[in-house]
Amino acid sequence: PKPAEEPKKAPAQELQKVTVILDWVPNTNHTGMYVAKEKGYYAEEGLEVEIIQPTEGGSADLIAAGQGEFGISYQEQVTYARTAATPLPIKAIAAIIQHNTSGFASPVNKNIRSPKDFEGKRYGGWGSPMEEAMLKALMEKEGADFSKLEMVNIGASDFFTSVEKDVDFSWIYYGWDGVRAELMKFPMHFIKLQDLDPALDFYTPVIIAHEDLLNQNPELTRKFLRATAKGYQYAIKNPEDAGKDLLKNVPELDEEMVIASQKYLAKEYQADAPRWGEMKEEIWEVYGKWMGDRNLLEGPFDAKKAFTNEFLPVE
Amino acid sequence: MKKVEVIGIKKCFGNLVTLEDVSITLEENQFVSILGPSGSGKSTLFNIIAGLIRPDEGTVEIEGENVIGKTGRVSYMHQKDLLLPWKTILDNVSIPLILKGFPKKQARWRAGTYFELFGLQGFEDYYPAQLSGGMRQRAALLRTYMFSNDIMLLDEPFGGLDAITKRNMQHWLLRVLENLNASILFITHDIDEAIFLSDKIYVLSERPAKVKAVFDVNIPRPRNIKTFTSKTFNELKEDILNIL
Amino acid sequence: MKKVEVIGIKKCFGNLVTLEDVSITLEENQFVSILGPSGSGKSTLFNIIAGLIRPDEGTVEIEGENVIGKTGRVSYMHQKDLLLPWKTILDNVSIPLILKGFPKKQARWRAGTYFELFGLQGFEDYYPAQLSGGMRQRAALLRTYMFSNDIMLLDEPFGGLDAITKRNMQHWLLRVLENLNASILFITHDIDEAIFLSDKIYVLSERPAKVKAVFDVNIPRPRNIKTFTSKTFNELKEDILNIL
Amino acid sequence: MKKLQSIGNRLLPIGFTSILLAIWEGMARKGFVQPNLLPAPTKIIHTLVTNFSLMGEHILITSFEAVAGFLISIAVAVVVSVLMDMMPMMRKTLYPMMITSQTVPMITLAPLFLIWFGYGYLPKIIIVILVCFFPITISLLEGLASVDQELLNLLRSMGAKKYQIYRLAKFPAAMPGFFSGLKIAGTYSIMGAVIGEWVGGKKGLGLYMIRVRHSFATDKVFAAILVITALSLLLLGIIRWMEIRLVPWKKYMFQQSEEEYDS
Amino acid sequence: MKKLQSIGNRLLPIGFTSILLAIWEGMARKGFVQPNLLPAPTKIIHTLVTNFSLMGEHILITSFEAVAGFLISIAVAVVVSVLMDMMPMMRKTLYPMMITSQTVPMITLAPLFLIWFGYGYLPKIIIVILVCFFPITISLLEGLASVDQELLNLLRSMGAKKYQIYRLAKFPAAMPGFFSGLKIAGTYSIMGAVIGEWVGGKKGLGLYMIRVRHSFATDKVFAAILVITALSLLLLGIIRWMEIRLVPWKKYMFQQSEEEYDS
Ligand SMILES: Nc1ncnc2c1ncn2[C@@H]1O[C@H](COP(=O)(O)OP(=O)(O)OP(=O)(O)O)[C@@H](O)[C@H]1O
Ligand SMILES: Nc1ncnc2c1ncn2[C@@H]1O[C@H](COP(=O)(O)OP(=O)(O)OP(=O)(O)O)[C@@H](O)[C@H]1O
Ligand SMILES: [Mg+2]
Ligand SMILES: [Mg+2]
Repeated sequence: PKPAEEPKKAPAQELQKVTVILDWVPNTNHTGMYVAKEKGYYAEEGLEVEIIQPTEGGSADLIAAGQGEFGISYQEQVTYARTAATPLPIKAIAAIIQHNTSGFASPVNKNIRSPKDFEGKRYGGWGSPMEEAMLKALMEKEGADFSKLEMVNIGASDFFTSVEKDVDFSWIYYGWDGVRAELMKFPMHFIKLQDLDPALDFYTPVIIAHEDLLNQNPELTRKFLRATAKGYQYAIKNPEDAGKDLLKNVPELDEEMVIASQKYLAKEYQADAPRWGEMKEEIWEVYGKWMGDRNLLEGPFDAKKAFTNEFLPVE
Repeated sequence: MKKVEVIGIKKCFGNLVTLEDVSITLEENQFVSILGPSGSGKSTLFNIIAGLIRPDEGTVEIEGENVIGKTGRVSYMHQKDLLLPWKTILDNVSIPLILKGFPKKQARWRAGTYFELFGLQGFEDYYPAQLSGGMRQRAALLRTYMFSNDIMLLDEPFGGLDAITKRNMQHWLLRVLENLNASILFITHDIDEAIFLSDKIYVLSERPAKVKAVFDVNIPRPRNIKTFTSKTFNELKEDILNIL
Repeated sequence: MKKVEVIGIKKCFGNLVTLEDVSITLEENQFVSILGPSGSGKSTLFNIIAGLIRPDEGTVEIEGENVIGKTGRVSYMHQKDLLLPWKTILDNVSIPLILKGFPKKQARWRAGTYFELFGLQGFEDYYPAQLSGGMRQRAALLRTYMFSNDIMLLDEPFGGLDAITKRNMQHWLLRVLENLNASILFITHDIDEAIFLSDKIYVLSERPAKVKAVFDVNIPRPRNIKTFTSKTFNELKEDILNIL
Repeated sequence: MKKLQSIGNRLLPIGFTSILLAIWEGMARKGFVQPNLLPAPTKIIHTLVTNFSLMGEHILITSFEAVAGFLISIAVAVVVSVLMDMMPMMRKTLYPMMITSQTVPMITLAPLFLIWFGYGYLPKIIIVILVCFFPITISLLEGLASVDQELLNLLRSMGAKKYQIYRLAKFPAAMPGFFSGLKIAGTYSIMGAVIGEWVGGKKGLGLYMIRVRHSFATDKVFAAILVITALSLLLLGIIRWMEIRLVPWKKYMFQQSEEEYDS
Repeated sequence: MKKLQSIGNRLLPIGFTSILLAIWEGMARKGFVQPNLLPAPTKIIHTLVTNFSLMGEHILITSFEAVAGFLISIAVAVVVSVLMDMMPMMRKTLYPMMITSQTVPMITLAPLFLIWFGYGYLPKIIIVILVCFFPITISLLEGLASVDQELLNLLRSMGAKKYQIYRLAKFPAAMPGFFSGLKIAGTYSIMGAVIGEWVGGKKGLGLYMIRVRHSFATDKVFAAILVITALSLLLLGIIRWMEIRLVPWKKYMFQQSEEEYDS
């Protein structure tokens, strides 16, 4: 579907079809959208939203190819995409979670409390060049020897499985794996990224859209974000009920986990921001520079063009 | 009129010269036998006439038309039975009729009527692997007969048959020929058989095969069991044995 | 001493009774032929003696030992040539020697010395598909000969051969036998051949096959080309033709 | 006698499998394997039963994709291999392309598939076709070429047209090979659909598995695997049943056929 | 004459492929396909050349895994199929298990593989084996069973022992089937190793692809695919070469063989 080119004068009763491509499996990061769908917020805006679970590796190239109107991505991915040899014309339009809740987790018995302890350990990652730079930077900052860290790719395995064998620590979202560990009473050390370096408090995940769509059909984007924001607001206030809306759409998920995660994320979605979804240029700037400094980017990065708050609803 | 005219055929396989300047003529309604040592190239000659192999030299004409490399003009019974292992005997034998466009049921019915004559009654639904060697050969002969072209090439059709069955088939073949208007080229190793059935006998030499001798068989038809003891028969037999 | 003793064999394929109460005896150093209509069950009988098929009733004893279902005791030349398509003629013929434990080179050398005798010289490195029907049969016979067991079952070994080659092979076989101390069971459709070679001839009836008659051939050995014209020969031939 | 033996024949594999399952169950119960890695068989069955209604729709969709892809593969394979068999030029042109198409790891093309064919059934069916088409075509091609040249000559000399030669000789001769290709393809087809769903979409066992894995519900992952295996075996059973129907002469030609059909 | 024709025969597929590539190149240059989805062929080649040294180690590792897995598969397949051919009980027990093992989508078992076999070469080789073993075994099994029963009887009657029957008759008769199985397996082997690397590890083309994809370097992804394809075709070429050596009688038995060997 390419409704970007479709006439805007669609009659009120006829809903406009909109496709949202997730970054990965539907989870509590996406709850706001499922709430908006279930509670009819999208319908009120004249939208019929279809949520698609994509292949591993995110939605940036799919959105760039016009396969859907909106996608879920990460600040890091947007930065890569916009600086690739052939840049992808995508832009972040809302931050789903205000602060970076990700970090390095390890079983307690590995005794990993700071990047200094990474020395001589094995890290299980997913194969992004950024991981290497990140670990290198963190370890060097604390005077540890990066060459003594072994990095392996754990592909589709999750944290709990991979630490069973040779892996010592890995990079997780606290809102999902961390909550899981709490539920399992799994003794775990967690090093939150934002605590290590303010530059690493980047936005993850974010909602993205194609630049053409933003230019040609700003109204659609506004409508979509208005309903989505309403959904997240609801999720912030009623975590349990919001979790049920997610489960209604994705019954395969574990209910206990979803509710627990929802309760954790209720504080995190908006956090200290004036409104849900708002992003600061400074964060884009700083992290972009951080990546650039480490030779991760092929081209120059313009933070101003990578994101926008202009489509977010004004209170 | 000349049905089949083979002129100056030469055929080599690699360095092996198999046929060297072989010429043979089959007139309309004639029965012509070919005798020759094993491995001399008789089957190869048939393959050339049937259009399955191209000779290195020479021409083959059927009713005046050059047929080198052209198939479908003659009924050909191979030395190997070449029955399709995945079809029952009845279905195997019906193939020529089906290829001629008969509906399957009718083809099977028509072919079925000959089973008794060929001593195959009761074996219609057997697969070739379930038959004895002689029975397979009879089935292959029946299949060739069902193709019923006016020119037939028969490569040792009675090779694996016992004396009685063979005698019966020979007599039947003679009778059939009287009504059928067919011209037949016939390979055999049995001199009696060749004389009994033929109007003319070609004797091939050892490899590389040439026509060593041609005998006209001047025994009047219809022939019968007495033919075997006739004087002409025995004289001819002696002549041929001497040549061989 | 009795080399092979077949007693009261019965064999059915489904509802088809093929052999019914067949008994046959082969003494040491004897040559015994079996004549019978096509499809009567001669090959089946050989399969039973060779241990490849189990009879429904009856026993087979070789030198007094029950050999039903036991293979490897006799040399067996099948009616089909059964040459391995993936081996050259020389390699095919060497198989029995290799199975006996000869080193490959020696096996090939030994087998190779017989190629001239069998009229196969020059074809050592051909694949079976490249040979004529008669040549394949000779190769199969040579292979059986290489197995050189004291008991041989030969199923129409000279079926596809021309008169001359056949005659040569027959004479050769006789000569070989004199030196070889072999006992032979022999299936043929050629009455002359049966008389010329045998000490005893069994005639089987139509399916279901029983032993219809047994003839002792009292022609002194060594036999030669004159044997064919001897009185005893022709009388015996007449008798057999009458029975058939 | 025959029947009894055949029952005996069945007992062994069943017994063997049972023993393996029992060992697994025992290990799981004693805690040698962690339930979040490899749940006990009984647990998997239990999960399967309780979750079956939830899985129902996913199962239907995956089966549909697999069967559709499989059937299309057969049709395409038959056409392509006949063309390749008839025309050497075709063979020379298509063969390298076919092989090349198989060497590309499909997962790497996933985004392209999404973009070209959308999020619906199409990309999944295409992946099933890509997976199944190759073994069927290769086996069929080999089978078509395996007919005795003299047999073909005979038919040709009887004036058989090309299509008749195929019907009478080449197809029947190719049947055993064709079916062994079908068995390979059939085995892979459900898996192909599942991998296809990995590419993205809304429903199907592949998505189901990713989701339940994300909630760390290993028992549900294994229940889905169980379903996939059962579906594949069902498909194979059908193929086998058809083989017995369509290749009745096999048992007269080759050894061991009887036993194999029993199993 | 023969030679000339054979050159002509080669021209067609090359020509056809060239045309396809030219169309692709043209489309890419005109901007019909986005370079981040499907880069132009020349771009891919260029990337391949400039990045080759970087890819070298990955290529070696993937090739090693694939070839090791492939060779082990052959060994295992030969042993297993002979056992299954000799012992009906074996067949009845192993056949269902073999099939079952194939129906399980490997990616879903990835975590288990990692835990059982670590992050080294082993899990990749095992995945290659799982991928290759099945087609080889199935084809070999079918081939071993396809020998004329009478031929076996003949050998048996000459006192051939089991192993001699296999050497003289069963193996040669199974060769054509075996090689068609090898071709299928060979085609999949490199891909199997790549998928294995996807599952986890440190080096190899699979990881290389994941990494470059993360930085949206589609041209590098395609360069890697090109390498995978080239490696697979190389392996297939070797298999084919061996087939001509090991099955010399094929061309006397079957039609078309001559042409096929030309190609
Ligand atoms: N495809 C082939 N390749 C090589 N040589 C061949 C081929 N076909 C036949 N020959 C050779 O040609 C010669 C004649 O063979 P052919 O089958 O015509 O003999 P024949 O006279 O029919 O013998 P028979 O009476 O034994 O059937 C033989 O020496 C054979 O080896
Ligand atoms: N596997 C089988 N299944 C069913 N019937 C069979 C099988 N093998 C042989 N027969 C039948 O048994 C009978 C005898 O066959 P056999 O081959 O023994 O005959 P034969 O005397 O050798 O004939 P020929 O002289 O033609 O070779 C035939 O009617 C045949 O159809
Ligand atoms: Mg011949
Ligand atoms: Mg017989």
